[in-house]
Amino acid sequence: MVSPVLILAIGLGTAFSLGLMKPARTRVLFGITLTALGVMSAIALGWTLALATGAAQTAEIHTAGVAPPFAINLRVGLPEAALLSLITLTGLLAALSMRAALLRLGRGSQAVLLVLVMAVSGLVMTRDLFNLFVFIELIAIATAGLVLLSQDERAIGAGFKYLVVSQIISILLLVGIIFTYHATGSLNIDDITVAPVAFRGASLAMFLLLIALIVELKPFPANGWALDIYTSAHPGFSALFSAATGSAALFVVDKVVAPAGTEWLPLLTGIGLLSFVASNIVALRQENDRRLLGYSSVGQLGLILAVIGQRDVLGDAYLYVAGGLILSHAVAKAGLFWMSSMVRGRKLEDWAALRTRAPMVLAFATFVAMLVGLPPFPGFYAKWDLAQALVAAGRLPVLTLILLGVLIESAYLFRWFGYAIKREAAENGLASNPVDCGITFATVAGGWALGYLWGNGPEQFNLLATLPAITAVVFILLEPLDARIKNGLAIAALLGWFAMVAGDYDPMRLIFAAVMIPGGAVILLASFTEKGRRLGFYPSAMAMYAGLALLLEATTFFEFFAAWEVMTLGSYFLILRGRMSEPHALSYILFSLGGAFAILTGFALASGGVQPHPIDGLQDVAAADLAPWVFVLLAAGFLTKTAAMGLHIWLPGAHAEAETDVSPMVSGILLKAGLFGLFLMLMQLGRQSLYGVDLTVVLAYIGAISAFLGAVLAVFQEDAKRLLAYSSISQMGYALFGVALMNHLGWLLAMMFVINHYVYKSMLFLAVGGVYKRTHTKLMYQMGGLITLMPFSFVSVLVGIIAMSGVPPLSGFGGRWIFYNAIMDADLRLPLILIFMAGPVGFLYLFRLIHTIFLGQLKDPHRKLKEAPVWILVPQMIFVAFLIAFAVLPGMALQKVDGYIGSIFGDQPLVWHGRAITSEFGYWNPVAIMAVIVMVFVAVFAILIAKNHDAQMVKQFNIVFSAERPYRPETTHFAWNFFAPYRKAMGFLETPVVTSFWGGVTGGINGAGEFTRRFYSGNGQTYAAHVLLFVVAVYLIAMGGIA
Amino acid sequence: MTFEWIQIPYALLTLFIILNYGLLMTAVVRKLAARVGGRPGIPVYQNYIDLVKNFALRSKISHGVMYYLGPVFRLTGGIGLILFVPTIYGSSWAQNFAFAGDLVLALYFVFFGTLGMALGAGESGHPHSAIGVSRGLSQVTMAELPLALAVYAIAVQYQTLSITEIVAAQQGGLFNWTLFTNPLAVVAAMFAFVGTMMRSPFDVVLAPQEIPIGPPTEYHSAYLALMQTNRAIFPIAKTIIYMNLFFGGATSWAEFAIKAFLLYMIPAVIGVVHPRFRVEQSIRFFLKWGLPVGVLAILTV
Amino acid sequence: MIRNVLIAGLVALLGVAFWTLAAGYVPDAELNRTAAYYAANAQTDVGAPNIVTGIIVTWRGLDTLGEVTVLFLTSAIIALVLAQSKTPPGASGAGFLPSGELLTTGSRMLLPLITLLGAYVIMNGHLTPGGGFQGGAILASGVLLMLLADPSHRFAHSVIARVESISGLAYVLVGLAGMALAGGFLDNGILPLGRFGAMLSAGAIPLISVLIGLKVGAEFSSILESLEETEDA
Amino acid sequence: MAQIALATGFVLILAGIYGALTNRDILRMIVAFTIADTGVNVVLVAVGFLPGRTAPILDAAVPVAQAAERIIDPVPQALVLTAIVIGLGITALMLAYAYRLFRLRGSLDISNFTELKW
Repeated sequence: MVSPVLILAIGLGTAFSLGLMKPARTRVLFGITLTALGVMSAIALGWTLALATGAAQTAEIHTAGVAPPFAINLRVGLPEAALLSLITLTGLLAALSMRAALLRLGRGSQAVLLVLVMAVSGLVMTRDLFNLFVFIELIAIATAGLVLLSQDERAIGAGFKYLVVSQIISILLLVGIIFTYHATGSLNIDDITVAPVAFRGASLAMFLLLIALIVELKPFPANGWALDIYTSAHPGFSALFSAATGSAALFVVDKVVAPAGTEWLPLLTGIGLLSFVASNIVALRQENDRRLLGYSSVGQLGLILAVIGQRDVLGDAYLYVAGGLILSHAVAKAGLFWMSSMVRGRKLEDWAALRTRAPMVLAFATFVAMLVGLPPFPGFYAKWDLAQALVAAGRLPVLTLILLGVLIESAYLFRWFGYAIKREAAENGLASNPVDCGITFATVAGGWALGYLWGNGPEQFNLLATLPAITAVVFILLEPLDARIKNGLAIAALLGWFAMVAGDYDPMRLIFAAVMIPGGAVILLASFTEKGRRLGFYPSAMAMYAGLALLLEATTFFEFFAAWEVMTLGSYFLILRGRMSEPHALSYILFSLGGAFAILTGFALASGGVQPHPIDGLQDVAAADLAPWVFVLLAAGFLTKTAAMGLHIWLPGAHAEAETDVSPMVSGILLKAGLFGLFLMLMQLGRQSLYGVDLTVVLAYIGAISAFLGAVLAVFQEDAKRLLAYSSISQMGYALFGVALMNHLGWLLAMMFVINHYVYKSMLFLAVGGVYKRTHTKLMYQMGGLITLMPFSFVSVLVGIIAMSGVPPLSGFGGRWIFYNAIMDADLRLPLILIFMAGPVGFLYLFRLIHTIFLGQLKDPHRKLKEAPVWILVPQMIFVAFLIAFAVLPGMALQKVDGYIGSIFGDQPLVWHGRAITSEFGYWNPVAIMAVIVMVFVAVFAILIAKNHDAQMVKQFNIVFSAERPYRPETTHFAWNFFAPYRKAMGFLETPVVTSFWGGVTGGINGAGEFTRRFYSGNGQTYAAHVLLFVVAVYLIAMGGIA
Repeated sequence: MTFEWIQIPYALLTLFIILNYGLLMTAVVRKLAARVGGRPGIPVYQNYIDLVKNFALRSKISHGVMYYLGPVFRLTGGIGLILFVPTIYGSSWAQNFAFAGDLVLALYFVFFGTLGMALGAGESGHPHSAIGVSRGLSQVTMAELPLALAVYAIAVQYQTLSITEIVAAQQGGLFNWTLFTNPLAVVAAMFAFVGTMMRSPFDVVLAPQEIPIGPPTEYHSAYLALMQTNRAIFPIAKTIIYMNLFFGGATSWAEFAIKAFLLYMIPAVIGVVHPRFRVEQSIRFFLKWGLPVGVLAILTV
Repeated sequence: MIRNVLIAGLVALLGVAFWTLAAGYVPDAELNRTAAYYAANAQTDVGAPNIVTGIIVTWRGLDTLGEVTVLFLTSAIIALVLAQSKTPPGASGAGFLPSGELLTTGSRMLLPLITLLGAYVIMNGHLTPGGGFQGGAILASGVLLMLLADPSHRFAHSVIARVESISGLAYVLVGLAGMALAGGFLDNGILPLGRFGAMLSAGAIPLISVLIGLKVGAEFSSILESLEETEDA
Repeated sequence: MAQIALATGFVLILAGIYGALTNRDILRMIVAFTIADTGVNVVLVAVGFLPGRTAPILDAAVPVAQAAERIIDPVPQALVLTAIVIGLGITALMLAYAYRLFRLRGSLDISNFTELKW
């Protein structure tokens, strides 16, 4: 293997020798530059590979043939080699990205680029303090030079501001270096001795050295200069600046602080966290894409700085965590900058142009997911390990701030992604060409490869090696196929998976699996309606199903969490597909991530740092002091998914604006994941009390409130899908209440809701979606009288609402019966009132749904409508058949579950004999009920037929009132504000308290961002003053800390 | 309890008795109300005349399938309710099909007819039908609440959901009635009873005197006949439930007749002397008075 | 005004830190171990009497290579910065009066002397104070003199660029040769150390000094020239 | 002696920074930074100074054997050379930038170049 010094020598030698060529032969020159960068990358990659596989040992390179500290030495271990690969590859791709500018400005600019890559590599390798300084200055100068490649005239001002700050940094650095030298008698980094954070001597020198290196990392607020560069420089260069220079600078801080001792780490942590959170807050208000990326870059650097500050508790995982975060950041940020060179406009909305190239959307999604730390990318694994270590070390505040920052970051990144998917795309807004696309895809491939590598880490659960995840990825590759073919494959995949795993599940898990996997396949039948290729649908849907499948398979905390995030991400993309769903998808992903972070923290708290930790191990902490906190965190996460009142505001929009076949997926299926989590948690943790309050009681209250308020809000909706969405909140409230009762029948009730809610909500969403496909409106008062035109849809809505309202003989009644038996045992009285109130209110909105759509007066524009597409009806009819069968034979699904729950609680309150069920308190004979009702109904019907057998349909307006004959359906169809009297009495419950609360939270954060960003006045001198202020402030605080 | 074929003629007999009782009693009540107002009122057989007349009429008019089925649902709801509740405690034959389900079944089956009726009326396209349904549903959400609470209270009190067992628990003297063992629950339930019997002050749903509002607006002939049949038996069916739950049930048909009549008179008397509430007023009324009593009932069990 | 006061305050606070450094500073009584090593091994390791040059060229040769690169970068970037503002050839200097006889002759007389001095300083860098940088700067001052004396005169860019490239490339190659033939990158041991204190001794140091001198001279000249060729010159 | 040199160096640094942050004229800023750079260089050299010793050149006055007792620390001297050259490079670059900025706006006031902000 060749020596890594060659990376430096080749870079430098090529830069020098470019001057020997004729300047006019630009293509040859550029070819040489690329070749040099390629060879450098090859060397770096070769070393990375050799070190990773153990084929090589860490290379200690002595220059001048003399051992350190007397001559400069270099070191290439695994982290160095990985960084070198990152740097040289980024350099190579950046050169390609900047090809036009490099060719225009000729060999000088190419030499500068080569030197920059060389210097950044040198920065990583060198072990000498002063050599560090030389490389830093080389980078500064080269940066100032490459900024000029930009066509943007403002870049000149930015470059000058950058030089001004570099001067200040170099002054501090030199003073720090020379006094460190004086103190240790050596310039070698390994000779730096442990120095306490102190007010004088070696410590002060160390402080100056460190702070200068930290300022290189563009910490908030001393980073105006860097942001200007990001905004105005050529994006190809910005990628290099962010990915390569930034990562190398981080490594330098790490390199220097490691020997100085752990006492310095809190300093890094503090600065890093401040920078991370504040930069992200400021970024919220940013509208320029590259400046946004700039804020995000400085934020990410802050995050990793904070992680460096945790190296004392990360132990062996340190490299894995920090490396995962650095590489995620670097790959994603570089990729985004390179993409930005293809987007013509500079506003975030202009990225909508990406839609014209579907693979670009995939790239964008990949990068956003990488930055936020979602699976299957390295940042995700890193975040998990970080959280575990932080909680185990008792650094919960650090974790909280990090997660807060990530949440804010995801807010603007996903908002941006939403713009790209949903906003008006400018004509010709994308300058796509093979080279830039190639660069982007090389980066995307790198990201996925890293994801796989990180998943392959020691004792790690590799998401990308699981069958469901692979299937989802395969569906990305299948995108060019026709939607119908893909749909068939998707259904086959789901059923195949279910057939494979179903045998191993306990009855409860089996019910969830049946709802989630084959249940999903049934809903997918409706997708046969869609023509064309339906880009983006199948990968997203299959990702969601993969997440669900893995969730059921999960045996450890990590597997559960990973599955949870995959599911969230997939469903986000699905929801975003809806026509008006941009803001709703955003709030969905934010709430989901917030919830996921609560789960993450909860798991970390429970595991105490032990990895991998089995889910069944949760019961070991049930008796510990922290158990209630674990309970609270996990419950908060799961309740976000079930959209409990207070955390629900994402749901109505997300479910209502989704596509016809997506709404049932996210409503009928996805919500069950939260219930599944709650079951798992309660099974392990049992009842917990916090400050004397039984938390299951709190859950019961939340469930009851959700059940009631969800129903009341549903009553007041004019939009059919919104109505159904609010109804889901209410239904999940019931289920939550059942779970929280913590008795056998309560759980059985919840299981019943899992099945029933899936069936009737999917059915209703499909029916309403079918109607929407024909009428193109979701506003119920604009419809009416559709019963004769869409009889099948009507039947499914009819059966759906009967089942849902709990009227015998359909299966909803079974739920009510179990409910009454369950509450007989419970000592909870007050929340019951709300549940009792919710029941009849449910009747209100259900009647409204069927009446205003299907009954009443048919509107003129609708006279020629046809029945909904047949593929939308097929699943509905399956559901109708199932509901009737389930109503008569509830035992087919429930008896086994009942037995299983009995094994948990150790009781068996229900006795199943034949078709009848008896409990301690009452009895229920579904067959008899059905028989009696059918008999009576048929008898009465026969009487009516006998009398009025020849009745004929009369015309629409053959009705009389107030001595007039009405003639306009619009004025005759009583539909808008249908429950006006109810609104008069109960309308106060509609006050959007929760919405205003969350609006206030986001408004406050946005306001803070708007206020803070005024700090960046654009004046280079002010920026320099910020740097000085930053240094002095940190100095005072650090010294105040020790005093 | 299991099914035997003999139960079918028994149940039909019960049904027949209750139908006649309902027809007569409603007429009597109407006559009483008229006399209170200084009018002569209808003859007691008037309901039979109406019913026979309407059954004799045939109609060629239909507004659609649901319109056609509306009265069927309605009457099925009424008959079914009677069939699912045991009428006479201790009687060997007047137990109907109570083995199919317990109190919960009765409570939820009440909605069956209402729903079907509302759907049928809705298809007629008459706005007054829809307005009536809107009012009725809005009102019933609150009116039924005290009953639900009261039922829960007594179910907990007697530790059973079986109507027969609840009645059994009240045997052995006046003071074993729920009325005395759990007066709060009974008061709460009576709020619901008065509120759902479609009498003043809670009858704005049908607004029977002024303009025809409410579900039956567009129904006539045999359709109306089915509904009139239901109107005769449904209140009785409901009264039976109240009687069984709160007033000791009935051990004989005579006891049944008296208790049903007295219970039925409660809303009738209140209706005669009270003006009508608007829907939001009645909702607030139940919220203010019915709900707290119900809450007290479940808290004090 | 307020701004200035604030900045003065900040600077004063920084001054406090510096003051602490200065006040706590105790000069070493003995050479520290690095310096002591250099003093002891200057003769055997690098063979250069001027220890500073030994450090610059060999022990800390990587720094020096970087340093040369700094100049290279600066000159390349300045050429880039000013490229767009360059006036067409021939037009430059048109606004200047022709240089007087005295100036022209004087500068022609001085130029060889300056060059000679530069060469001397370069070649004796390992023996006496001096070296590639210092010599290179002297060489460039000759170029500066020419530019000032005759503003309309043009140097051959390509010559300077060649010198720049070849000397830089040669420096890197010498460094690599150190890796191949001696102890490591930039080891001066590729050539015999020779007699201590002689002109041609100390291994590759004189060679590297020459390369540095040429490189520095060329870079400076190139920078000066670029600056001179802007239209305002 | 060393303290005096150090103090002088630090004063130069502070004066330079103050000047660079208060003068709006870009050329003056550059000059101020040169002053600060000089200050840094003075500090560098001052740290290598040992009282009563001579330059680190092994000649007749300083035989090799006694070198360790006779010479001052050569390292800072080597460093300062590099620092000077780097400082020079940056200064030259800043001047070139100043030129471009002037061409762009006809002004050398740094507060005129604030289009990039927020």
